[in-house]
Amino acid sequence: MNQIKVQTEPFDMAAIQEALRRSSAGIGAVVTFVGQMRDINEGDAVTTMTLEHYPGMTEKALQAIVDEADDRWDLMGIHVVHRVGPLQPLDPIVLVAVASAHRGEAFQACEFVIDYLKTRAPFWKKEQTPEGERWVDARHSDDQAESRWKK
Amino acid sequence: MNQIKVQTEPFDMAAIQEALRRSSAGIGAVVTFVGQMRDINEGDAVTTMTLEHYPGMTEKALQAIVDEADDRWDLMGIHVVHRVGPLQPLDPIVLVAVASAHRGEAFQACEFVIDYLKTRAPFWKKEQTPEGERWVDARHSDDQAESRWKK
Amino acid sequence: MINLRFFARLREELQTGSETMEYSSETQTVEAVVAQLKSRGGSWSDLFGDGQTVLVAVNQEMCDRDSSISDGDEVAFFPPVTGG
Amino acid sequence: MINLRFFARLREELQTGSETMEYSSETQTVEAVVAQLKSRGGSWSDLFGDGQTVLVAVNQEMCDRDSSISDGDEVAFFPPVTGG
Repeated sequence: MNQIKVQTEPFDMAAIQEALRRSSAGIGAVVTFVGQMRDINEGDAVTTMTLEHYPGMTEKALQAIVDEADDRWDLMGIHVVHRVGPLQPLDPIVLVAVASAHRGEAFQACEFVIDYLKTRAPFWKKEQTPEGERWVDARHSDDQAESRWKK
Repeated sequence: MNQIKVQTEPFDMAAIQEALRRSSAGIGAVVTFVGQMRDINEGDAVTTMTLEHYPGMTEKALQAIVDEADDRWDLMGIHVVHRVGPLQPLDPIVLVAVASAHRGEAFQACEFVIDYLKTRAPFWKKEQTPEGERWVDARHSDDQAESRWKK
Repeated sequence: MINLRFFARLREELQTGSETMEYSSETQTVEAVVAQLKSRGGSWSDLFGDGQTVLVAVNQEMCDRDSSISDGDEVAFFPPVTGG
Repeated sequence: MINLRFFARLREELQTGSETMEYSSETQTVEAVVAQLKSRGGSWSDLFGDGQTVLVAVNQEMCDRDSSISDGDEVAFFPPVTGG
């Protein structure tokens, strides 16, 4: 089954992957993406980051992305967890884990979900650097990554 | 740093991923593939599987694949673990974890490593089914997956 | 009545996260609401002005500028997203 | 002397995992060694016969049939791999 969570507290990557991969002995492949906070961005040191989101819409947007992945590929479970609030370098920000009978579909669906999340789910990052706070700008490369999946 | 292991005992997926992702605060993405034993193959129930390999060559072949991934993409660590010996359904067989500053490279390199492993690393699966033992046949789809990466 | 919401950089620069607006013949499309907000001057006209990328969601679904708005809708404005 | 090794289905059907073979003018390429093995008849000619896919590694690196072999080399034969 699919699972979507948006939470302030850290998540247990191992427990999520273990629950997903053990959910069926028909699963042959689990592909997991973990995005974590880097201590540098655009060349500047980043000491803390704060993630804002749009409660209610966030969950709906993630659900729509997960549903579309399920439509496009033959999958056996998708788990998405995204943190909000304050984060430190090395903190995991997001996890996308996809199970399937075969690896090709799990790889594609996992990359699809994170590519769509990056452009369609209402999260915003604000970085604290030694020079002060700043909102992170959207990346052109994320738009390109999303557009690869347009049918 | 890169790490390659071939072992009879189960591996600790969480510990491997955690060590990899914590190895640098410059890592922004970790993509992990886990292949696990299915209880069904080619329509038949499979109760046990035994993985044979070619000690010595296996490690060299995996090292060559990992080195090539490092040449092709800008990565921050690749961990590969593959089990040999007897396995049960739901047992993880192989783990490939790749860290990078950005997700695109981690996804590509992870899929590349498992695609090459599937056609170039000397492992052989033998399945025990209710009808007896049988060696698993190589899949044409694995050759196709490998050929996508030819330059 | 429609419920307006502002997030991230917009929320900060407009110094408000939400407000209500009378539902009228002037608020029946996203474009019309944006025109009203822009006419307030100051940060409002800067942030909703030409060349600014402001995304819109109506009832928590991404929408275009020509999307229509009904009485009671929640209309949210925010910058391009940067999660993940 | 060259060291031959057999894996998986080959090892089982040939009922041996390894043997040594005199290094001679008849063992200087993979193709020549295969010809010798095939000439033994029985399972040998079946497994190394036409239409069989047998992979070869010389000193633990994948090789072609026309690869040359030196005295002391390890020459391994096995079916297409199925790990992962």
